[in-house]
Amino acid sequence: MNFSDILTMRHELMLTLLALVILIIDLNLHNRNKHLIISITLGLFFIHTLVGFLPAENSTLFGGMYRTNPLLVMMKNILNVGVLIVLLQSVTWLKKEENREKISEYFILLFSTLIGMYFMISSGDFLMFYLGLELATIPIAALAAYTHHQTKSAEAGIKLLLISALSSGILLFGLSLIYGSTGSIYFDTITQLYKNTPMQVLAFIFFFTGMGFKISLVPFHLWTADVYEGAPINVTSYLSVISKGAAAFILIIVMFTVFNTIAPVYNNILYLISVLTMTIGNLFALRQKNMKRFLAFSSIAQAGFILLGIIGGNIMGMTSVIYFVLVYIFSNLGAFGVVSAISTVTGKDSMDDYDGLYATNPKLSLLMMLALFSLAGIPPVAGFFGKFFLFASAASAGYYWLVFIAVLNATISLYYYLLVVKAMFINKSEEPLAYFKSDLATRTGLVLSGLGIFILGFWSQIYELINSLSFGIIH
Amino acid sequence: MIQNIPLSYFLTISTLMFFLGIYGFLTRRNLITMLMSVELILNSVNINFVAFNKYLYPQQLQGHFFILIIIAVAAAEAAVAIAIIINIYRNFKSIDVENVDEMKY
Amino acid sequence: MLNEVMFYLFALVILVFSVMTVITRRILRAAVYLLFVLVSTAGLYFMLSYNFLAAVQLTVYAGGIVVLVIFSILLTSHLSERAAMASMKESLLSALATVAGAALTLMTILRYGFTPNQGADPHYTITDVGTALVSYKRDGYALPFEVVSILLLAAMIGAIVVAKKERTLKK
Amino acid sequence: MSILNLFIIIPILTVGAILLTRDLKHSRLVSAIGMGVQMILSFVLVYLYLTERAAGNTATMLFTYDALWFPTLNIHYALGVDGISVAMIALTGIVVFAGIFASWKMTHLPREFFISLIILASGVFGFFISIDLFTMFLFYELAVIPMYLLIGIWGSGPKEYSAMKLTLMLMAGSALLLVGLLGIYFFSSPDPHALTFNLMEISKVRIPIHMQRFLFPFTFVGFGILGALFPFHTWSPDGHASAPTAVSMLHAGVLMKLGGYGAFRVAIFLMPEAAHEQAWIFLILTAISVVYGAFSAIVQTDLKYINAYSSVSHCGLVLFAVLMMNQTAMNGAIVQMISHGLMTALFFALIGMIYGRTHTRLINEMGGLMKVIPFLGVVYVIAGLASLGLPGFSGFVAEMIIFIGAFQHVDVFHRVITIVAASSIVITAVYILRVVGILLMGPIKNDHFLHLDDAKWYERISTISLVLAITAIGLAPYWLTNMIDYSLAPIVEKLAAIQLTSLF
Amino acid sequence: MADFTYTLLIPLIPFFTFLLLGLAGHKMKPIMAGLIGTSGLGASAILAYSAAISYFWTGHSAGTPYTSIKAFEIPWLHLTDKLTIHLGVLIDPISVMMLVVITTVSLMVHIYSIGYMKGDTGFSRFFSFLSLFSFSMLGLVLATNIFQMYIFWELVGVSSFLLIGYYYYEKPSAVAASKKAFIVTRFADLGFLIGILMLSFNTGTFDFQTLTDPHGPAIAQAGGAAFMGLSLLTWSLIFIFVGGAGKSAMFPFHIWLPDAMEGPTPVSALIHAATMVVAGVYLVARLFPVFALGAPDALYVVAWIGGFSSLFAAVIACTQTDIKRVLAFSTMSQIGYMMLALGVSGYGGEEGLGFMASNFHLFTHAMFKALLFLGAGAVIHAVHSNEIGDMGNLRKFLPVTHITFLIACLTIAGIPPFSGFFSKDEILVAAFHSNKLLFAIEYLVAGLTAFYMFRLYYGIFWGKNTHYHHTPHEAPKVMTIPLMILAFGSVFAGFLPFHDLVTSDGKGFESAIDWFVAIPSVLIGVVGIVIATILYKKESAMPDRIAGSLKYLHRWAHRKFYIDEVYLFVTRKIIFRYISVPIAWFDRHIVDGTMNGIAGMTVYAAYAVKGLQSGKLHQYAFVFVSGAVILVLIFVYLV
Repeated sequence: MNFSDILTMRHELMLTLLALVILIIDLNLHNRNKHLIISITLGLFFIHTLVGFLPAENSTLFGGMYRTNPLLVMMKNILNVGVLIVLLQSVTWLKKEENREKISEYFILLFSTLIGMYFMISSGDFLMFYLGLELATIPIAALAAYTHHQTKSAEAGIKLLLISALSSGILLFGLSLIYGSTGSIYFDTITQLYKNTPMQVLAFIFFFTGMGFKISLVPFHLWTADVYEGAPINVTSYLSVISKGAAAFILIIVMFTVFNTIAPVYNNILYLISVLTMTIGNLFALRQKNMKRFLAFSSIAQAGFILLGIIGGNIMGMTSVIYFVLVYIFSNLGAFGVVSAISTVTGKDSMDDYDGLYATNPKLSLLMMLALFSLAGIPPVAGFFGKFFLFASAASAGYYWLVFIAVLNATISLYYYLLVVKAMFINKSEEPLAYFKSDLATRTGLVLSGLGIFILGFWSQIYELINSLSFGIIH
Repeated sequence: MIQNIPLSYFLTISTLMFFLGIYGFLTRRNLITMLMSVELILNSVNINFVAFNKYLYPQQLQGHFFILIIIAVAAAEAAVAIAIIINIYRNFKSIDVENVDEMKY
Repeated sequence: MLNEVMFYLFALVILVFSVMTVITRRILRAAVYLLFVLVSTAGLYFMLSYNFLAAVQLTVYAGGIVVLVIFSILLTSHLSERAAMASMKESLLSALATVAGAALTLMTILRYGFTPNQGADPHYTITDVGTALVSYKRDGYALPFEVVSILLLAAMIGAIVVAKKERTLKK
Repeated sequence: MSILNLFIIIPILTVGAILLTRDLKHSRLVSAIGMGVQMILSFVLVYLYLTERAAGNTATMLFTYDALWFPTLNIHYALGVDGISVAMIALTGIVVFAGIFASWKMTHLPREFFISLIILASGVFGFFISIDLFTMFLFYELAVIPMYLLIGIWGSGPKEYSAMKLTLMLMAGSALLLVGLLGIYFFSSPDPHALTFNLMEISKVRIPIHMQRFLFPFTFVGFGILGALFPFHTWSPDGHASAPTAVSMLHAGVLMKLGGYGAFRVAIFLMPEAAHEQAWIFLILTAISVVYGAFSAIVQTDLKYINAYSSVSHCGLVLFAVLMMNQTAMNGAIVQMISHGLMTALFFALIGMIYGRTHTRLINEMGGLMKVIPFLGVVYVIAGLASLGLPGFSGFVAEMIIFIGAFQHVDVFHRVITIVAASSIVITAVYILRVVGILLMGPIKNDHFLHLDDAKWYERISTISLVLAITAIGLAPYWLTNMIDYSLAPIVEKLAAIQLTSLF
Repeated sequence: MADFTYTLLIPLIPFFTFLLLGLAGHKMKPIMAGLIGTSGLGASAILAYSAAISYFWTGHSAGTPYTSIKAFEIPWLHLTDKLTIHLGVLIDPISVMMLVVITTVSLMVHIYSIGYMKGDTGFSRFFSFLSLFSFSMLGLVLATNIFQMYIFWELVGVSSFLLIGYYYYEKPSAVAASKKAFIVTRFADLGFLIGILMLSFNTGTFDFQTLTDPHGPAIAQAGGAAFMGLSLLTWSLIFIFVGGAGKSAMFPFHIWLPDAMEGPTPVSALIHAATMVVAGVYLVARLFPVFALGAPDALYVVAWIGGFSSLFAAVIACTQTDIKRVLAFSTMSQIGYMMLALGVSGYGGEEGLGFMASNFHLFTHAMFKALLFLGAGAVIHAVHSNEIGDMGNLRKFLPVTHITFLIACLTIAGIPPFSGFFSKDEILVAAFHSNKLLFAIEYLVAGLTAFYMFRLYYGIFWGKNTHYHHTPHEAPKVMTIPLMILAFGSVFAGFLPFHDLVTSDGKGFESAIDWFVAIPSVLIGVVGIVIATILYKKESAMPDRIAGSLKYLHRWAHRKFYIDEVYLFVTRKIIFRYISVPIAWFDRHIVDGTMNGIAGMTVYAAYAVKGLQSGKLHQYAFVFVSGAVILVLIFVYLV
């Protein structure tokens, strides 16, 4: 272990340090000046994000428990950018009187979950994987329960925590069986020994259940909507974007590097789950009136699409999933950003409140529309490219009917996305939400996500970069 | 020692315990007892790990350390869970899960 | 022989009290039954000569978590109170699911031919455990050990955030 | 840099310029200039194309431009035109230009309106100039989606419902299409590392027949939905009825052509064997479209519904001709697309103008308009006559090429179904004359109509440009059909190379 | 051989006057528009005459057969390797004859219209349409190929539509009539089109010269029964004839013609009497070698349809009271004659007598029928009514009209030496040699014709002393001069040597009047005239009594044998109510309903699964666990 190894772990180390720095500053700050933490944290995190982009090499630490390579670093960077936007979007909300005393805690909890995700991504064994998973989940439950005066918030917290405990219990049971059948918790050993026997399939299913919870796949998704609704909006956007994105990254890593020997089996499982997830997610999203719930269900449906990339089982699938998640982060953050800006300022988050929004807040409405179109996969915004590549990767493995079902579902999803567009642009309202001007941070966040939505699709280099990195992972 | 007790006994106990935990989680309506069911589940996993480690792969202590970490995590989880439960109790004046359904559909 | 008797005893205690834990209507009793289960599990660990593990099980689980649980029970429920349970229909359905699950799982696991241990069964001292815990080589657990500390810190902060009263609101 | 890039750049610039404008006056001026330039550009393209050909350039696609976009998937931003696409581009140029003038008085959110309209137009242009399936699909969807806003915001009647229905049905169509395109892509080369989206490249490869059988219906129906293929045409009447004038014009005029063009360019061209095998099913469907649309139009009372059903009938004829798969019929299909595009745009423009004056579209409430708005009346009669296939107008040329071409088929089934389809010309005459008779002639039913103004200058520009195009094709179709013929030849050669196995 | 390229100008001049009047007409003084239209047509007429003279006489060496000349041809539309549509000018005896007929009548009508339409709004529009019609009709007769003919065929139809309806567009009956005319002929044109499709498919050409070449491929391939015992060629010709029958108002497509009389009278004269309605005859004549040599069965159909129509129309004509309708049915009857003549004719030499007679009759008929209509127009102009009942005793007020009308009546009745006698006689001879039954019918028709024409004549110019609000006065010179010119034509056209000029194979033949046929026909005509004189010269109750005694026959004939009602039933009831309405309903409710149903089902499903998201944690957990168990069950044990 030497200094260069520290550089290898720079994401985890820096963020841990960052969390500690915040803790220390917070202890030394007078109550009146607590809001200073926000700008300090934002600045530091921005630096952290930039540093993350330093070139990285393939490397393994701790005897294989920690591994890193450019692709994994890229995943972390993608998450960092997303988190940066989330942080920018939460500024207004954090500055509210009621949250004043808990600002630093918000950051620390958020960062610790992010550290958990980093570790999950970089894990080389199931122990680190599990630890990362818990680290990424438990503090979020606390964050979901962040707002005291709202019963919904606490309800969201406990629902998340208990279901997560149940799911990680089942996951652990699966892990124990995996350990029992292969004698190792290290990925590199397991992948050599894993075979298609009933017991190992069972173990895999138990394991997959836990992952299904994390990405909210049907039927492990039921917590999603309630938690998204109850949690503070920025936590929701974090949950739905960063947490889910990370889980998708991890799922694909695990599927491709650990369980690739039972791909014929898990492809069938993924097929079924994917169809269920897309359809059920859409069916529920169809009639939602609360914007947060609406986005929750839509993100469930999106998770179904992600599986299409995994089911391909090739580099193309891997690339397209990562690319899709990247696009999804920007698109969903665009949508959440608008919902968050509106709900923080006006406290309204029902779709009916959005009637006639374009007349009063044209820019917000436009961004929202673009974000929704991106989620629906409409050109020329990035979502179109993301979806197209996902479908292409599934088709490359011959799953044409699955692609067909998926595209039909995308059409259904277009329906409810258009309902929001309709509310904003077409519906007339007696009392539309009054015009308001968001503060700088929110606007920066919105602009960033808007730019991402626009540029990512056309900018093929990004896709190519991911592809070149994915290439290294599988072969 | 353990020569006379086959591995399958341990596995049977742990599996039964696991599903008992799940059963408890499904039927209990008190948030704390649900949490206790989770502990049962985790405990059953631990038995699995320890049995596998001992019976099959005693050269390394992988299962052993896995359990250590699980126990630590369980503690952390329990701490946060209880904090939230207490918060819920403040809000709902009850920790009956039937009442915690303000958000639905 | 003694080992066998001990094992069956522990097994019996674990199963019986597990059942008791999930079906008793008195919450506090459930906690106590859980304690029995956990202690018996520790007994199993002892039996398998993982002494350190058994000690941790006893202190953290039995000593820490269960106590925490009991505290919170005392905080949130009256002792006389009977816990609400699922309705008959729900219980049956749950039982069906779990019994089916257990049957399937058991069948699968027990049919699987686990590779029996070929090598020697080394004896571990507490030093071996300690070395492994801070080792950063293969089969060393320094990293998880460190990360758990982050987790515990985060959990602590999380618990505080959730549980602490808000001055601002009280005003 | 190919001239074709300008077809993308100009709309983008126009949209950018509109964003800078403040009010209706400026934004419509900017749009008119932008789309005027675009129209001139499309004529220039026709001219350049013809000179290139005259100079002996025999490449299938001219003015090609190829930029590698996504190297891994071998996706290119690939442009190129042949005689067929050049013709379609010219059509689009005219219709869009006319559409801008038809919406000269758009007072509600004018900037947004023109921007959406131009996005729609650029999608259509992009579709026609692309030779890469991915780019093509991208533009295809780009063209469809602004419809929602255009109908939803600026429409009339049950506009939300219609807009939603139209968008969803078309998107469902593109769902089918996507499956087809992906399938084509993955079988575009025997070498898995040389897959391509390039139309020309794929056309050289023989996609395995079992895949063709599977993919052809997806692709064909996918495009067919946009081409109003029975029974997937029901978005059309509602959508058109609710859409504002310019949108109906563009939609029926050019957007629906994407369906026909794609069905032929992608589905049949790339999967000829399956096309031959399955043509009979779709021939029956399209023949139904043709006759059924016409019969439905007879009893409608709303002008837009009449025209929408007439579009179903006419567009059915396009797909019908495409499926005949011989040079003449396909040529007719393309001429019919252009012809119908112009005619129906003209119709919708007129309907919009009439509606703007009378505030009703129900023919029974109108009458004798010829007396009060003679200009519009005369143009309506011209449009009607063109639509019912009067010589001297484009419709006649197109229909005749189709019928004669289709009738050249060797087997009886094709000839019989041609006669069935041809019978629509009588039914067309019935509904057109019915409308003309009720709407324009006879006594004036409402005193309010006595004070109507005849067409304004911008309305005249809009309609006259379309009438000119219709008559130009009608009087001198030779250059157009020759241009198309030249480009059809390789396609038809490919189709002819296949062993004919017919069911009848 | 003379160069006939200039004949291209004959249709083009009217086309340009049409464009000029159509685009700028409303800005001109009406008289200006009239003059432009008329002088344009005058120029065409001069060209046509010079073409005729040079074709038939000056440029033709006597004794050689007349050949057809392609004076001009450009490709218009390339279709297949074999089929290309050309536009061109074909000069041969029948086209030249038609040129003369059309330009003459059209010029007369133009001149006449300047007076007739004076003061009417839309004067210039009227003239532009007249020009359009002249252009189309000239294009039709000059067509070098069947497709060009079809093109102009359609244009002729639409000009007729415009002139009937568009001119009097505020009059609902006119609008309805125009619609009817267009749709009925369009329906027949579908037959024409199908015929063209079949013909071109079989022969691989549109070109008339190739098609009609007796030794050419088309006729050579004729044989072989294809369907219902008839050859493909026969079928295609029958279909083509359907088109001709539509345009020429043959039974059962005749229903539009009487209604078309709603149009202005000059239009009726030009289009619905002299030119357009004979297009069907011209079509059959044009393809005559194919009919005669390739498909005699088709010709048989032509003969019978013609024969039946002539009788049918004559009977109806006897009962009509609207003067224009009487004339319309008379037209139908006369065209039936022409068709019949074609139908009974053979090919070449004396055999082709019917062909010659048909064209001859076409020629003379154009003169006298135009004259009749224009005369009727003058009458209507004077009394502002179409009904015989409103007229009577007009001979004093309208002397010129009276005389010319009488000449026309005598001509049509076939009284020598008027031209009608000659042409009709040839037809009867041809029929006599071919089919006695048809011949008998035509005899009867000849009598009926004389009868109803004189019924009309007496009804207008004699009969009761009607009291008029304004004293009727003779039409202005501009109207009467055309009458006189046409009367001149009617009288002397019979002396043209048609048998030398217009024959089926271009070779002249000797033809003399067959007195054995002619005398009885003249007699029967005289009988008809006498009966009419008795009944109608003075006002009397006799006609009503006779009508009463013929109760049903009269009523049926008066109601035109209810053919209109049959059509109405088919269109209104069957097509509209039992086809279109159900289809529209089906579309809205079944097809669209299915689409909406799918959407509705989705939404329904969305509400149906709502309960899954109960908000209850333990239920979520239950689904979670069951999901896992089911996955295990499926993928471990079932798959």
